[in-house]
Amino acid sequence: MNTYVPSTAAEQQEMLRSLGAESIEDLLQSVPKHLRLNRALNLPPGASEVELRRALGKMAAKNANLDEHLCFLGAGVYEHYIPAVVPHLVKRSEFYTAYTPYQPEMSQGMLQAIYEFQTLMCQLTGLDIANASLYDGSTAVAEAALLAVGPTNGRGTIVTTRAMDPQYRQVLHTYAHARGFDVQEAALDVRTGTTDLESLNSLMDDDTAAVIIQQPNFFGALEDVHTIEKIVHREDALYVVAISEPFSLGVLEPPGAYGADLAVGEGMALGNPVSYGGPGVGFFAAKKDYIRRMPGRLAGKTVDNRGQTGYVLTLQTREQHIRRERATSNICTNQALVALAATVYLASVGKEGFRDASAQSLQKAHYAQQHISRIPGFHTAFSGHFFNEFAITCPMPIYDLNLWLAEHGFIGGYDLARSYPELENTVLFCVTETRSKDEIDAFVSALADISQTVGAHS
Amino acid sequence: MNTYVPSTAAEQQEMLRSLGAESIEDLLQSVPKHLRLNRALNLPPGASEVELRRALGKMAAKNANLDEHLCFLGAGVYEHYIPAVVPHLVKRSEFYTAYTPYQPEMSQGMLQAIYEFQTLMCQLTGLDIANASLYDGSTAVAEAALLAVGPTNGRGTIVTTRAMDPQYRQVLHTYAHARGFDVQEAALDVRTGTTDLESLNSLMDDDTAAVIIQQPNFFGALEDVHTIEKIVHREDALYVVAISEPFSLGVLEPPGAYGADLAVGEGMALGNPVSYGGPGVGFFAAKKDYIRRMPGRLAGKTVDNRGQTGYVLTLQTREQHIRRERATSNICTNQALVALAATVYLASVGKEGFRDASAQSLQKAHYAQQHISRIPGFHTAFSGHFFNEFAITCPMPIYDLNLWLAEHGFIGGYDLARSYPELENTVLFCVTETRSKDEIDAFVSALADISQTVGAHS
Amino acid sequence: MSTESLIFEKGAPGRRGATLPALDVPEQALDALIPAALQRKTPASLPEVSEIELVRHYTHLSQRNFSVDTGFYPLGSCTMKYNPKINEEIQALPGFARIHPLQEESTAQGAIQMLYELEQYLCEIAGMQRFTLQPAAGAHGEITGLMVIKAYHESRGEGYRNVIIIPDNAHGTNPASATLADYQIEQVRSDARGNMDVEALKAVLNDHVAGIMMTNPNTLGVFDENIETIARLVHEAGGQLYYDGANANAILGITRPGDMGFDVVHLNLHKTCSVPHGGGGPGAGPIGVKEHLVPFLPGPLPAKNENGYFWEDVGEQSIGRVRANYGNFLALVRAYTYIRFHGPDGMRHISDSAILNANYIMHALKDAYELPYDRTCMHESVFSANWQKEHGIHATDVAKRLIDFNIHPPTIYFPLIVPEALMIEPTETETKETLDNFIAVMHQIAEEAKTNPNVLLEAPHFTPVGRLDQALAARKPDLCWVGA
Amino acid sequence: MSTESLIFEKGAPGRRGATLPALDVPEQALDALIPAALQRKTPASLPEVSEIELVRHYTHLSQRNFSVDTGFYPLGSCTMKYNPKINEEIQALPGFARIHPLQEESTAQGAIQMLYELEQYLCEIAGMQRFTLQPAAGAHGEITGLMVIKAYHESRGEGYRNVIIIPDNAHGTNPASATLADYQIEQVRSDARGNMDVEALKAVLNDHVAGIMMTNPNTLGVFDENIETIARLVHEAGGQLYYDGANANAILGITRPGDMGFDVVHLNLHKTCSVPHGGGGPGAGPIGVKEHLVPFLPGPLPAKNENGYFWEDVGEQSIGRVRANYGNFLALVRAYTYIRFHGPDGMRHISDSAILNANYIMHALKDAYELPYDRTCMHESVFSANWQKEHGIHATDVAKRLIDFNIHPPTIYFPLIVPEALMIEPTETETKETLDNFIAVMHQIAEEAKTNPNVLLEAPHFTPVGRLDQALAARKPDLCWVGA
Ligand SMILES: Cc1ncc(COP(=O)(O)O)c(C=O)c1O
Ligand SMILES: Cc1ncc(COP(=O)(O)O)c(C=O)c1O
Repeated sequence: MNTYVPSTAAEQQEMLRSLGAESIEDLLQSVPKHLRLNRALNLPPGASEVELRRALGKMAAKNANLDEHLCFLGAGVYEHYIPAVVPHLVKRSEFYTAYTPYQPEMSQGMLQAIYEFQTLMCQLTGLDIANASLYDGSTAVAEAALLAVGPTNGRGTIVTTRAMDPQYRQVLHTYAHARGFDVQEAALDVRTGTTDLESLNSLMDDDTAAVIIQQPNFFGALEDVHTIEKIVHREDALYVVAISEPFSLGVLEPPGAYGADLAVGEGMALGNPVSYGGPGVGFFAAKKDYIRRMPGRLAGKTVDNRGQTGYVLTLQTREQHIRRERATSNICTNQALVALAATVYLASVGKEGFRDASAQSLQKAHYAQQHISRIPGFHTAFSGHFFNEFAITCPMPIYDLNLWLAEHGFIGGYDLARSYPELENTVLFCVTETRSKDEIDAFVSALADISQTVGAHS
Repeated sequence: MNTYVPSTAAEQQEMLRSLGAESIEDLLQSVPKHLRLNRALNLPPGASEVELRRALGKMAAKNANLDEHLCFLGAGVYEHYIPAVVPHLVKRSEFYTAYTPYQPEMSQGMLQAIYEFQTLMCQLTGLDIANASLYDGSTAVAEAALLAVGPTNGRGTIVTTRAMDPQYRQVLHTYAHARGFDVQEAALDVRTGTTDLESLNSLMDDDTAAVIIQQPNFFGALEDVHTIEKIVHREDALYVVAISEPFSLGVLEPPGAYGADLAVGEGMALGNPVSYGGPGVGFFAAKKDYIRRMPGRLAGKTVDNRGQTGYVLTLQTREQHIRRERATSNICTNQALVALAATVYLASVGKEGFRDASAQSLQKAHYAQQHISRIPGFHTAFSGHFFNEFAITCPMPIYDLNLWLAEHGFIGGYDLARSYPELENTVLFCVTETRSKDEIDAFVSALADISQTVGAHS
Repeated sequence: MSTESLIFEKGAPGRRGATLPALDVPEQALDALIPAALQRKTPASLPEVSEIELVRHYTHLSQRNFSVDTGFYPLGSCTMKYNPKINEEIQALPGFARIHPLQEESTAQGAIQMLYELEQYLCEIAGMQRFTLQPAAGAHGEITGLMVIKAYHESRGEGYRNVIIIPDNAHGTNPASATLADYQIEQVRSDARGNMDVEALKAVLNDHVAGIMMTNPNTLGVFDENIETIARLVHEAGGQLYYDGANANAILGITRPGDMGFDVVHLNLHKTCSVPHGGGGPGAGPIGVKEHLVPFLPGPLPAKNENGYFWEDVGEQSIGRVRANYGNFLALVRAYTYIRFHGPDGMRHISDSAILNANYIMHALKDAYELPYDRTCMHESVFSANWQKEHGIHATDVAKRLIDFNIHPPTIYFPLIVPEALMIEPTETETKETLDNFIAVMHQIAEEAKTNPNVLLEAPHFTPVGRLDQALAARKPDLCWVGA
Repeated sequence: MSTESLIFEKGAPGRRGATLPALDVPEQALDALIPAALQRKTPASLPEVSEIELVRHYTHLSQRNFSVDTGFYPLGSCTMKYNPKINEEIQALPGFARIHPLQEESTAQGAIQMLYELEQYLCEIAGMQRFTLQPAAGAHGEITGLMVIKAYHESRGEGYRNVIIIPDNAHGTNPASATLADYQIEQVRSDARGNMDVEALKAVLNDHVAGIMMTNPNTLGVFDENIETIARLVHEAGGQLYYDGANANAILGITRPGDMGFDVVHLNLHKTCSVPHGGGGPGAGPIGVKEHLVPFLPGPLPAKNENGYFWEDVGEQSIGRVRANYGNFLALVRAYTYIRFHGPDGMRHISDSAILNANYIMHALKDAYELPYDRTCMHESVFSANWQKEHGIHATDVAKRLIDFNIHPPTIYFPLIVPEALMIEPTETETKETLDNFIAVMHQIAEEAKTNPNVLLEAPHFTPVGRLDQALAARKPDLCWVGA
């Protein structure tokens, strides 16, 4: 039997004897017999490490991974360069085998790292305060909505936009239905790939608790965040900016600078592998007015009984374990280790390096977009400015395109028709700083090849 | 410029100023100008991590690795199962970024681990003492010879055997020539694949400082260590047993039990990857009489000024930094981290697990040998007992066989003709506990296929 | 080692760690790509440190953090078991860590297969029909489960059901989740044996009840012997039963929530299935449901047909997604590896051993600490520091003193119904020596409480910082470094 | 945390960590496979511990070990620079870590290519014709180099040359290696500037001289300004010049041993090229030679032709192998990665910065400690604790006190010609703040030596163990645990 139980059968017998029991069965008296399983679980037989490596190695090998395939897919999950030092530090088991730092004296390491993460999120977003993490970008959006419709407010509608990540919107709707608030979506301007501001304007009224937009939006396009700010605040609504690509903050104005009240989003791309979409890390930053309405853990600086600086989890009266049904959120376990990776990542590349990665993503995406849009049959779908993602209409269904690309060593783009039926044969490509010019050129010429094939057939 | 130098140009200027210097050049006055390079080194331009991963990833991919190829090759370097916990612990950077533990108070971790390694080597070999490590198995053999011909003795000949690893013998000859002692090799009994004992006997005389045999020998075959013991000690020579496959010690009698004075060898297979043959770890165990003639570092237990147990490097008067030209060896840097991996490995599998791994290697090698020798054209080359390696004569040159096997996903065996011209078309296969029955069966049927092809052609 | 400055206080202008290759495409003017009004004016004031500074900083922080790998962590309700290193190795394979959630299904067959099989295993373990793997943690599972229950009632025209019943020993996430799903809470007291008081339950059952949330074993560490009655009563009242699986480490292969009568269950894979807690996360809190609730699960769900594995959309009745993509995938890989490692016998042995270890400790400490519910426990036991109070000692002081012995304190002040609670969960992965040492230390502390209470009140003594001023932290919140 | 028992003292009979799958081939009786006389009678009494015990044990041991990643390590002559993590990542690739040295060359093209290129880089750096990568460390390089020199003389009928000249400041491995190669040693003194005394050298030069072993910069940290004269004199006497590359971190891109006149050179890649020291090893000590010595190198050497890379056998004159296979391959992968990372400018910047840091410290400590050779230093400087002696303080006391400040002491009592030596090598990878802190601490210690010598004599104060009884360890050697 494979087990991590150290005690041997003999030791367990000895322990049982000390309890006056003969067998484990004696300890299970309070579990009614007929509720017992009374058979072995129907699971595959145990497998040793050697067997697991074989079996799971094979399973892993069935997936096309980004070491062996060049990725041009983003759509909410972004491949960026991870310095070797990041996993080295994050894998220190004092971090990953610890619980939430409930006993601060023996958990200063994690507490300080959380405080650093909070600070970094403030620096990136230009806001005053940030929490220790939420589950992911989509639930961070939902938590922002919950804050907005919370008790102090009385307003019951959240306005968002079709230009926001479809998955984020789905989650928002799920939470809205349960909590009992309304969500309305502004239309998409299919010319620019940005939110139709007239539509947005028309949805605003005195029940609008918050407006949630995404910058860059799902199409990679840049919203007119200044005009939107005016629209939102004119109605005294909360201005919430969602960010799924944190690298955009290297070159784009931070939400705090253009009047956002909350900035929430997904920080996975900072030092974490794409890992089939999880674990990521939701971040939640706000103006300091919202400090007592924040969801999730907050690490704060304080002093100890010897006058030394130290860190603790603070403002816990917001939280479920103290406030219970009146808590600001139900979150308990969060995504601390992913936040730690983001912290180490940002400290590793630093001020210059982060800006550089951001600028290189921008440049390379534009280089790729310009070359792809010159291929016969491939056209830029939207006229708006963009960061590192762009939509292209193609001469064929995207599913077919992607399968062909996969055979040639590429992970293609996101098929926009999956979420926007009106955008047929339109693909969303992403190019980050990880792609070299040679790789982009190879991708462009692969697309050119397929363009010829399709041309020949039609 | 890529660099791990933290100081910026501005900081370096400031430091120079504090020295009254204007540039680094001012600090280089004692290096004669015409001895200067006065040009940039002719090396490839610097490459960032991203580029290194790309370039070195490609280089690594050109090698057929043992994740993707099933290995049936040993011949001194053995693939064994490495529990995940071993690299996890050995990669803790407090271990690998430390120097030799010169300051024991701040290096108790490594010192204790060395003491544990020494103990484990004693337990495996059945001898009294062991050192902290030597470079590899071959140099451990050379050091054993150096001990034997050392000043206290006056004898000047080492007798070994053609059945010992050819590379070990080459190294022994190299050292022997430099130090000025003689090496003689007993003949091989080509029937059994073991040392010809008559030949060995005939080489013994009162100049014989030591006899060095290998168990199992290079062919995987088992020497008659008891008879050899009598031959050696009858002449008052040192009985040295070399071991390149430490897993043999799980089922084979330990050298200490059959009268060996020294047991030396290669411990790489314990918890370390095959890694193109290095780094390995030489081990050196001895009867306690030889304690002051041991080469290399020794960790010893002692007490501190508070009465607590602690560990130090001891008996340093044997060593080069104290005894200089009269040291027992010139070794300074050794293979500490590899020894640590061996320590963690042995502690991980433990008493039962090590015996199990050893026994499974034995069983699987015999299963493979029995099936391979039934294939038409394939014959067992030697009649001797063996541990987990065996020689097979094949119906074709081994080079061709191996290339064919490589194309079919196997790393074939060692071409014995490379070292023993008389053993044409003879291959040395190795099977360890890492090979499953299915894998062995697949290998056997691949050999059967080739046997048919060759049969068809001939 | 007693202070470590912030990463922001280290380094110097212009220093940096990792760098990128130079831009290799023709550079275009920033203004040509992004309107000036949308550009960042000044770079974020991120740290400027070299790699060696970075490494020393976070290595030092790690050394200032207690963890399972450095010592005993009997934190009740948290199941701080050993986190196997093979799980870490497997989840790091490029075929798992380096795949994109939106790449075509045909290029992710191994991933979908794994999740498909994991779902089956969890169904078998919990006695449920189907699971969604989306929830990122227990609390996330709770809100998801409550949404499912709500959708179910609505589908039957019973959307008016607006009450969730919660025992008085429930974890804080239970009521918080109920609020999130817009439910009112009815609290039901426990009886003297630590079971739910069935009469009290009856008193709150009516047709406004949407359901009940329970753990079993409950947070007192005991198995609720009335569970069948409770299930019958709640079902008769038209309610659904939600199982908070935080304590599932006690029941593997012994009994199943489904067989007890629960309709929805979440499992904290970061507890039961050894996913490392990560200093606070990520975890995984998948929820399983009985057949009648399957239509309401969030989608997509992993499925299989003759062409292979694929993501199947769920129907109209689904509550919708509760997060982007498929869950905390790498956490799920670890859980899958863990279950495959153990197999049926190994899984059962986990719970048997966890129960044995908990009872061993409980039995040995009874004479030194008050045990409010004195019955055989399951995987944890709840003591009280009540007896110590007369010496001016509280649960927190016992906790802080344990730190001096390199032992993480038990969970304290929870469950709320036990004053001065000390909730001790040793888990199955601890040795008898470790348990014996803990018992000895706890006895010593009980003794010290009488003879030398100051040594408790001043504890911990050997940590880099002493007791911290929580009040100050809350009164003048400093959550973000703004410069020296 | 003050004691950690041995792994042998942990666990219990029957416990175990990692296990294998059950044997899947038909089991045969042991006696049928191995004669009874050759069988092991009782299993080796290896530890019996569970995985959690194992992990805690070695994690605790790691916490009891100072390292570059945890603090400043100015250990002279050891070049304790930062060990980049990318090197660790690259060497762990299965294409490097999981390849067999004896697999056919066509299946190891990447490995041979890398070693081929690394050899070229090292030749360029050292100004040599060819390198062998076999030696596992510096001392291994030394004996290999001396064998090459010996074979060279023998090839010219000058096998009678039996003397190796060694400066009085040489590292212990130099004379020890010379003995191993059956040479006699002639020691030559240093002059007042720390250079080799040329007159003294002349006095020992004759036709029995096989060669001379030198470091340059030497172990006093200064560049020997007479090197050209020395090279000329030794060559005129028919001797060969061996360069001990332990100090090569001072010369990268500045000057080359080959250009100084050396015939053989070893490089300690674990010093100069950031291969981690591993708590004592493994390192890599490849040696390079000038053209006339190439025929004597051990083989095989990496080579390239139209079919790709291959291992080329060397000729009859070769000294033969000095180890099995091709060297400490994974250490070589790290060194290769390191050189590729830096490129020409980066390599030069290493030495410039190492020299600057060393001089910065030297300059700042001159007033507090005696500096026997007061000249601009290269990458390290050698002080003496002579001034402290009048207070009863020795170099060792200064060293032990540094430990209290989480700083690894300098190398002490070496080189032998400096009494109470303190040999300080900061390396290029330390920040100015770290150097300034070290300087401040060293000043404080110099002050304490006068005012409060006991605090030095009793140091270290905060380590898990205090000063250890070396004499006892040597008098009653306990090298192996034999049971409780
Ligand atoms: C009984 C109980 N329920 C629910 C939870 C919440 O689980 P999570 O932290 O995974 O959100 C916990 C966590 O401690 C718990 O102990
Ligand atoms: C000057 C000098 N020479 C030689 C050596 C020996 O090198 P290694 O330890 O690599 O054998 C050293 C090591 O400290 C040294 O400092």
